[in-house]
Amino acid sequence: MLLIDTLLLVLLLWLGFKITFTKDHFNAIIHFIVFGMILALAWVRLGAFDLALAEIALGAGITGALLLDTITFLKKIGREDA
Amino acid sequence: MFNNLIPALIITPALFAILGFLFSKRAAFFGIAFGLIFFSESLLLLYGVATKSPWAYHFGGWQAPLGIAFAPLRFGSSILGVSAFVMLLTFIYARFSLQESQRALFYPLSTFLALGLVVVYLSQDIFTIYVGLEIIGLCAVGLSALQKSPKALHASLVYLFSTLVASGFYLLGVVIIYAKYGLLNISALIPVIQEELPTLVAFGFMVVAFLLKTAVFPLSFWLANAHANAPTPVSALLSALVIKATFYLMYLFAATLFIFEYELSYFLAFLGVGAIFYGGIKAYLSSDLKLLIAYSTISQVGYLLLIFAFIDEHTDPSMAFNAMAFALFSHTLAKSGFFLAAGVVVHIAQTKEISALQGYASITPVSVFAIALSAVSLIGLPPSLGFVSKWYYLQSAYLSESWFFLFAIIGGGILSAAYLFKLLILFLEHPLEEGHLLRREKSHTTLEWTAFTLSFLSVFLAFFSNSIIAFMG
Amino acid sequence: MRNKTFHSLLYFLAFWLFVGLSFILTNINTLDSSMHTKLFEAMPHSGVTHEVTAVLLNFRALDTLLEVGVILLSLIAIHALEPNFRYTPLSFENTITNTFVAILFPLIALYAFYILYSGSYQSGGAFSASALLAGGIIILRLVKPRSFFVPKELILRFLYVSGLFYFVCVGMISLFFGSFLEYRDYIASFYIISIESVLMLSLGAILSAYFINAVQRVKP
Amino acid sequence: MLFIITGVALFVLGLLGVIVHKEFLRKLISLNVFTSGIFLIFVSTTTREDIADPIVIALVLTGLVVTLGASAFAMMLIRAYAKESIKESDNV
Repeated sequence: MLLIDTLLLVLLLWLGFKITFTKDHFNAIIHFIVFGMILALAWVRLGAFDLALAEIALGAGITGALLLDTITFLKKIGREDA
Repeated sequence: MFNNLIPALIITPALFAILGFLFSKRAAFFGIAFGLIFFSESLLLLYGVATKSPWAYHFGGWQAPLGIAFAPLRFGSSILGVSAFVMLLTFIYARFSLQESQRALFYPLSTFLALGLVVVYLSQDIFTIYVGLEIIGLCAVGLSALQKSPKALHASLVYLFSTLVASGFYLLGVVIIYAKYGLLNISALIPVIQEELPTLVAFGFMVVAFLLKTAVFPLSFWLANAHANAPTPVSALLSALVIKATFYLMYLFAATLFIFEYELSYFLAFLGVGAIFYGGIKAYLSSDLKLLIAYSTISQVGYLLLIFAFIDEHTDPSMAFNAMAFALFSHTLAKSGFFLAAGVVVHIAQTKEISALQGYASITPVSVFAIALSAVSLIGLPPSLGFVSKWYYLQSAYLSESWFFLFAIIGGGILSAAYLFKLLILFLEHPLEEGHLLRREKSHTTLEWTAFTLSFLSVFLAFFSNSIIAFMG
Repeated sequence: MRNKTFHSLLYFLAFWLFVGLSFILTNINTLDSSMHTKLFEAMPHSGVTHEVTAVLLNFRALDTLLEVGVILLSLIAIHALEPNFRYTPLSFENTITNTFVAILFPLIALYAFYILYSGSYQSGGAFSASALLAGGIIILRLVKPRSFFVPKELILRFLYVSGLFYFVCVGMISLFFGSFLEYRDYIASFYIISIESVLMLSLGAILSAYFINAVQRVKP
Repeated sequence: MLFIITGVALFVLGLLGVIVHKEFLRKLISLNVFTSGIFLIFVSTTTREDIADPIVIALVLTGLVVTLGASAFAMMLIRAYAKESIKESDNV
């Protein structure tokens, strides 16, 4: 169990680093979506199944879709730096 | 009967926001109707607070540690009453000053703002306060984004991120307190809370959150642009009501929950002094009328924070409390009146440049008179609410022999006199000719008189200062 | 250059914030939570058997009401931005995805209802269900953007506000019998299920409107 | 305990991201990491014997939904800002 926890948390931290320090915006968004899913697994490990469901659906799903749509829009009008 | 006032104060904003959003063509009607009902409800609440012994309302009938309790305190409900009054007048003003498309969303958003204010001023539950803060923050940013220039939108984005980070800090404070004590209710926390490292860290995070949201000097970078670029009634709401809510929370937590460290409280007071001078100098240097008013807000927030210099047991705390309360009321009324009157001048002149506003006293005498009355209260000349506040501050500074703060208060007054008189002299000299009168519209009379009412009250209420002090206990 | 020193100072501060905060938080010794014991005492009167749902919709229902308010409020604030950003939206339209969605969407909707009703005895509830529903609508919108059916603006607005409106109405009805949002035992499970159903529909509409409004906005 | 440290790390990383990045979209993503860190701290500091506190779960659920509303609004504000600044640079 400790092994799974450690793996999960190291993965979370690595994703957090990637999200913060990567140069490419699109890359950051993809990492953020994966981050949401791994976080949902962490909620499962903590026994918070409601949160896992909500995190997958709201955090990764809707926020991720909105972020992708926003970056598409910004790329289309050429204002990625906004 | 008074017991059901608290759910009524929640129901009314929620219902009217829904109505205003649904029937957007009649948004102004629902907004003004809401303003009237809300104001009368908050007056009833004030009456109830004054006549009844303190009571708590338990939502869902679940007692405090588990359920959510609201308790009207004297100070909180009186700020709520003043806020409701300012809101009513601003709603009337907005009916005549905003375009129809802006009105359709101004009223639902500011009605939600009223909901957030009710939660913050009455709630006893620190997590509910978090949700209330989020409501207030989102409403404020949404309102300031009603003006769609790149500058205004950029300012609202900076504002949004500041307020969201501040909410996160506040939430972290709540998290640490819950992890330590397993409680969320303020009155349940008071007996168990102890001076320990985690608690102090939690308080630190909360204080930073409040400082950021109240725009106290080093963290006030977001305020000036956001307030100056918003539509006029929005600026009035933002600077009169929104920042007061978080200041009230800071005072409430300091007075009830926080275990007080004198060093920390002096630190806050020094920040206040910094704010007074930074805001004053920036206001003096700015060439944009609305920016000047916004910087003057930063400066006036400093006076609110001065209370933390006099909160220890060496001085009479009630005197400093009166000073702070009057500073708050005077700023709420004077600043909203100032913004609304300046809005009329800017609308007629079609420019915000101060140098272009020479001689406008002959065209909008009532607005300029309103600005002058506001200036009297902001500088602290007698007889005005601002004077009462400064008088109490000076007394407590003198009695506790803290000469630094004494000079800071006097110097701040001189500084605000400098920039406000500069403005007033400009308005009064070289009267413009009659030709400019053509730009006046019929609706401007209503606008002017709503602004005048607010500014006038900020001076006139000083004659009732004794009864206000008696009410606050 | 100044920027660089600022950044290194920032990283330095962040590191010590991390160290200090983790030290404090890992050494926290909790007092017994009286909220926790009160919760289990009150559970039999809550009308549901799942504790989280009981807290959300009965013990601390006001928080949930305000939170629904926040969701509606952010939709209104989005309207204030006049979001008709006209551009070719993301779409993945082809025969395979079309067929896939024709099967998938009813399943998603069905699953959302299952999640909703299972919320009273296990994990689940209105928020997850509404997010699922909204996800379904968003997928539908991504795959079939042209055949996408949008009702009239006024009807949509009724749908958006229905969640908060119903919640407030329940509160007002309960005022006649006790406090705001007071319901116990038998009647509670009825109220909770009905509030959750209305919330699911209206929140689902709002969440998908976040996505769809940005692309196509129907004039009233 | 490991979860707490991860939560704090995410909190600090997100805060750094919000301050360092100039682009508002990146600020927003970092803000979401920041709040996720706070929620992770919230749940993990109150978990006893592998059972999470139901009150905390309810509160965090509320927080999640509030954050979603705020970030949806933030994204639309970013789009509006990008659109308006393009318009202005076209006019100049």
